[in-house]
Amino acid sequence: MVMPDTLAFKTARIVDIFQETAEIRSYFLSLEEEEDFQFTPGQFNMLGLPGVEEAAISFSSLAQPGNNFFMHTIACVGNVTSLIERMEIDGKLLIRGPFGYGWPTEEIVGKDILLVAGGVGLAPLRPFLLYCLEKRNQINNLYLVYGARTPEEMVFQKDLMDWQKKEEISTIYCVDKLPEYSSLLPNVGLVTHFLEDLQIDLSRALVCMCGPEIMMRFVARKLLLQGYSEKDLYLAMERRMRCGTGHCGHCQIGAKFVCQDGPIFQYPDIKPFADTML
Amino acid sequence: MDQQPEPRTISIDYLARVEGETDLVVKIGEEDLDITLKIFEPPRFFEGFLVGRKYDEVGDIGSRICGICPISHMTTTLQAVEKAMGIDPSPQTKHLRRLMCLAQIVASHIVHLYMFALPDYFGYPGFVGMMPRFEKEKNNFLHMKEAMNRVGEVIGGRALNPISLVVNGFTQIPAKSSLLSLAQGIEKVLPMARETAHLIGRLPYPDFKVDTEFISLRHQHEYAINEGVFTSSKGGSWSIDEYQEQFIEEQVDYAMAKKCLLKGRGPFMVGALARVNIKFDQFHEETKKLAEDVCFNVPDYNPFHNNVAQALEIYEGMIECHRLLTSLNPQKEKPVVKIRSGPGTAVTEAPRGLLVHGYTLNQRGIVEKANLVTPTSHNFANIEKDLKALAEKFYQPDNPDDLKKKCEQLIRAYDPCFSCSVH
Amino acid sequence: MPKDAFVIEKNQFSSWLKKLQESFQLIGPVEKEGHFVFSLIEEVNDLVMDYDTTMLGPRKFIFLPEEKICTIYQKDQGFTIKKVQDVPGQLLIGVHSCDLHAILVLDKVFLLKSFQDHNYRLRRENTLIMALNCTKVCPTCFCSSMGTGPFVELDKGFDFLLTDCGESYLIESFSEKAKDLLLPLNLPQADDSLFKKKEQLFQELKGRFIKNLDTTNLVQTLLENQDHPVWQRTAEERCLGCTNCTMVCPTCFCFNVKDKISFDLKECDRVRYWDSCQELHFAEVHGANYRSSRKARLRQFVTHKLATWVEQFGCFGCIGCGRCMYWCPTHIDLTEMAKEVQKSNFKRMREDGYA
Amino acid sequence: MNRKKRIRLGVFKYTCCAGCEFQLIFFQKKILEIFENLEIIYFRMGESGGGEEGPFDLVLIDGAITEAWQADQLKKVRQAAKFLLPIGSCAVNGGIPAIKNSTSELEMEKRVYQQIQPLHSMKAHPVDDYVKVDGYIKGCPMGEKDLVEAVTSLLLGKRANFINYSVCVECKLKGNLCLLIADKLPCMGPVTNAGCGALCPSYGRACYACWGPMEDANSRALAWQFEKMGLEPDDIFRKFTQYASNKLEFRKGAQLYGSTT
Ligand SMILES: Cc1cc2nc3c(=O)[nH]c(=O)nc-3n(C[C@H](O)[C@H](O)[C@H](O)COP(=O)(O)OP(=O)(O)OC[C@H]3O[C@@H](n4cnc5c(N)ncnc54)[C@H](O)[C@@H]3O)c2cc1C
Ligand code: SF4
Ligand code: SF4
Ligand code: SF4
Repeated sequence: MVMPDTLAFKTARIVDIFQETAEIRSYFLSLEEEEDFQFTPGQFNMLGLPGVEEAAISFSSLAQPGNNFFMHTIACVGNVTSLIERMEIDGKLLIRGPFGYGWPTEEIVGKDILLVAGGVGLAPLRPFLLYCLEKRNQINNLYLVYGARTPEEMVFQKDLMDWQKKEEISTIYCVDKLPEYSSLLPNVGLVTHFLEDLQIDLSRALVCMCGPEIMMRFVARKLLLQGYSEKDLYLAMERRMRCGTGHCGHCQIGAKFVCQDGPIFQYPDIKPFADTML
Repeated sequence: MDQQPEPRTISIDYLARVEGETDLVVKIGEEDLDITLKIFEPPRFFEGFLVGRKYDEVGDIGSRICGICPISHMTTTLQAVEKAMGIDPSPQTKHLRRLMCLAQIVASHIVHLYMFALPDYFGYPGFVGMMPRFEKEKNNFLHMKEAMNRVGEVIGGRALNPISLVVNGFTQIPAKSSLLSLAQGIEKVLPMARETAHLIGRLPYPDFKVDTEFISLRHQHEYAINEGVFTSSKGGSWSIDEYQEQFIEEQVDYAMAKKCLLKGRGPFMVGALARVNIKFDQFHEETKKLAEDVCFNVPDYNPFHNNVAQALEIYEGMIECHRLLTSLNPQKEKPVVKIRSGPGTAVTEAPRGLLVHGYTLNQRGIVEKANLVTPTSHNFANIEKDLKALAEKFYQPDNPDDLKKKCEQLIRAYDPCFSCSVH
Repeated sequence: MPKDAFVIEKNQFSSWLKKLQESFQLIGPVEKEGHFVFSLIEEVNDLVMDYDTTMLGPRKFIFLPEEKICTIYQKDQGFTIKKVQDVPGQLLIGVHSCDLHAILVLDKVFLLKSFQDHNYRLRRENTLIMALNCTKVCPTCFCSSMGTGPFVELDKGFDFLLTDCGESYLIESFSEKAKDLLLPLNLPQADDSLFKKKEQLFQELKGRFIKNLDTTNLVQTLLENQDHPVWQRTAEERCLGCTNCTMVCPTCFCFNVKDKISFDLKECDRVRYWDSCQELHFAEVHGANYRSSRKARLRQFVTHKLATWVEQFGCFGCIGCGRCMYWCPTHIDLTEMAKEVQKSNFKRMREDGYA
Repeated sequence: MNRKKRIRLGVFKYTCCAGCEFQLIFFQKKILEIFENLEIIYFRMGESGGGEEGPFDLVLIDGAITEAWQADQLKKVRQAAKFLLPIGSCAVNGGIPAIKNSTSELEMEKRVYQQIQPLHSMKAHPVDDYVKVDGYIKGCPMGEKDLVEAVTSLLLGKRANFINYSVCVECKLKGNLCLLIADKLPCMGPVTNAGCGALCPSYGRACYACWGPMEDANSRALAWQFEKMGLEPDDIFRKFTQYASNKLEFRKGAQLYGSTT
């Protein structure tokens, strides 16, 4: 078997840009050389520019057969991300990918699905949510619990509004601080407060979470106390990555390479190792 | 009615394009002139904190006295320590040190002439602004500098604050092949040194002469750098051990640097002009010829011509470095040190003139007393003396800026290093 | 008795190498200031075949300490990428059994998981390995405990195997390329007695190990004791965080990537260099550092080598060469740490009610 | 993208040998390319004129702070500067001028001057004791690799990633034999910030820490190791007070063997 090379660079062109929050923007990209670009929810790309190396960024859109469009939602925190923030439509990025194992799309049939996201952590979950909506008839209940510091810091506001209105999905949005008015009508409080009264059948639960590790820690502990089983919990881990292909070693958590064995993990797979906040 | 003329003051705050920090105040009264060079460079107390440090650190610390001539400081320091311990380093060590110090002198002169002095005569605030218009000068500057810096880099590890120089030798001896490639580098830039001498020789210096006593080291067989005896243009020569008896160091209340005078004689000048005046006969024939070409004759009493003397030393230094590089067959040597207590003083010719380091070590090799006198301390009194003569000669009440400019040029011609002087 | 086994006189061996020098870069152990280093061989006579160990293993010729991954040229229309293409053919001579195992471990890391590392593959494909059975045991090595030495007991993944038999070498070939290179020499076949001698040398050597490590249940024991006091104590009192242990370890594969861009911002060399989990910033991301304490970093090194590696690659990450403890400025010994954990397995003791 | 905007540069020298300013000027082959991108606003050793008011895109500070006027000016400059970087050990760590800090100031003054009335000297402090800084270009003189990183980062508009691991890393990448182990020399490499390319070890000499400590250096453990190797307490003390006696990382090593006041 010929294995893929680590240096398969592709060029992506920025087709459109949305300002999600003050520091987060979404980029619609299209591949220059490939007509058909497929990836699964939860996978990621290494985005790079000359001079600043690369950063791992998850897909925030769902792949569509036969086309080469995809979306990334990026918070400006460091070198790659701030250089991207200064780019305009038609700007070009170097990408490698897709990498990693995504969310458990095979597992959803007949399940009660709970999605828990914090801040920009909704970005990697969004394609999975869209996927669940596509397959809505195959699953039982579908919940989204999404927390951010303030309503202004919530990403995908248009989507959030749509989902809030939809029958197919129940949403709980919560913020630390509430200004006088927000069209999203969020609750005030931590996400963990809103996990109790959900109509979830523990025998067919599937929980997917993505956000700050400390948030995932509290969510996981709370759910375990409520009787969820460990293997029903899926978490998205974030680590420093230099290659994305399981070689540079930076993303190791114990025996796991986040880039190749993850970034989505089942809770018991990651639990035995130190050096996480879980 | 007669009006009493106001005393005029010319002052320069924080003189630019010299090494270190100084103000100049020239007060011109009816009868008399008052000149003060207010060296406000903050003291660093080297002589204070070297006490208690060990012999093997003194070279590294000493080199940090000056960012432009660290090799000279380092070598002087090491020689003083060796003197104190009764160590006589091998001929190879002396050979390599002479090479390093000469390269340092040439490099320092190049920086001074191109970066500090030239802009004055071409009417620019600095060399960076000048560079785009003076393609050739820029190239000469960069290439010569590079070739000389390489010597320090290859032999010493880095051009500034080298690391391979230690007491009684070098931690690593360069290979013959790298010495030869350094020599090739110098060959390439030698023509540029000639051009530099012609350029610097042609600058419009003020017509100005002052009676001056010049002092430099002189050695029987070679153009003295690290070894020799004090020699004065007004007669007399003293061994290095007589330094304390012949020279006095005084503190003044307006400057952080101390002033050094020759006992019973007063101010004197050290540096390139002093060396060239005293040791012109020891130049290589090519350099003597070059001097003739640029109409430079010894003895020369115009301090502005220190620039020309430096240009000649650049050429001379390159020829000598080339000779030193090609004539050495490097042998492996390990620097071995047997610690002994005692005092030791060393004097060398740094780019700007006589540099003195003296240490007293205890039986563990720890410094008990340190004394440093730098070239700018030696020149301090003479600069003020020359400034005074300059003001007397060129002061025009309706055009004080002319004098101000000339004063700046004169100070720069001395290539003073105020950081060193306040160590 | 394998059929591709021959006897070669040491003189003939040298002249053969000189011949090979025309088509390969030869790399082997030479003496340097009282120690041995793997280096490019210009003079075949410089080779020292009875060396003990080297500071850096032959890894540095396949996975270079610092190497360019690619050059990126930026133009208005996009990017052009130039990868590293040609590398010289090289022959690694005198590779001890442990170092051979180390290279095979690196093969697993760089070639046999889901992606093949471009640069590593290029170099590895152009490398022939001539292994050499050890003749001495160092005070710090424990390859016999890790199953990686002192003699090579593998039958693939390398090209030649030498055994020093005094005046001559027993030379065995394990690849087609090796066979082809040996063919023109017309060497005499090695006979049974030579193999008996080899076995005898092996047994003698095996008895001489000073250092050892019991690997039964080691993985589990270490994973259960990630909060064992030995990590904190050693990290505080002895570990300097200098990274020497991981820099000299022949199986460490971690690297960092750095862009070197020209001042006109048009041309960018992307280089990588050995990185280490002992380095403070290794596991740092925006807003967090997952191994900010020296204790966590030290534990990562030891548990990776002796435990988690097994899940990752199906073998230990430690091949028992002893380099890490020899070149550690404070001689921190991972086997001692492992033994301390084995001796006072707090997790077990707690479960059994003793702690 | 308008990348060719010239960077407004200010260079301020405080108590030091000015070596770092020379390093800037001598920046070898790169000097032209660099100065093409720079507009000098204040650089006394390079040009006359220029105001200290700025505004500056980049300010480089060399030298330690040893007099009150320097601290005052520094604070003003900080306000006028987008980025401010201390360059060289004196500005970063206190450097050589801070050797004096373990002795009383009065004692120091008396050792050097007969009349001490005109002196206004205080203990030597690094720049970041007075103002916030945006990174450090370490070295004595400052290192070229970090300087290149600083300049390209400014041109690209990114945060500079300065070298922040130990000298051992560079030493191993170069393949030098370790002097501490092979030659039993008391090398400071394991606790010293890299960037010099392991210069001293490459020339057969033990590192003497002229770049100052790396972040989180475990100086105490190295000091203990030196003691085991047979060094005298005062020798160990001096090792940790030569180039960065101000920095906590080194003080931890020094304090075990002497008073750092
Ligand atoms: C699988 C995966 C998916 C991800 N998906 C997304 C996503 O969809 N959207 C998103 O916005 N982010 C995502 N991230 C996070 C993103 O990869 C990081 O934020 C990344 O670091 C940004 O790269 P950068 O080059 O901009 O930042 P960097 O320049 O690498 O800086 C990031 C932080 O790292 C530290 N740092 C880096 N280098 C150094 C250094 N040399 N010295 C000191 N500190 C340093 C700093 O604290 C800095 O704040 C994802 C991460 C992973 C692993
Ligand atoms: S070599 Fe030793 S001191 Fe250095 S990081 Fe490794 S274990 Fe720690
Ligand atoms: S962990 Fe140490 S003993 Fe084991 S292979 Fe690495 S360097 Fe050798
Ligand atoms: S994580 Fe550490 S021990 Fe493991 S390979 Fe990387 S550097 Fe070596």
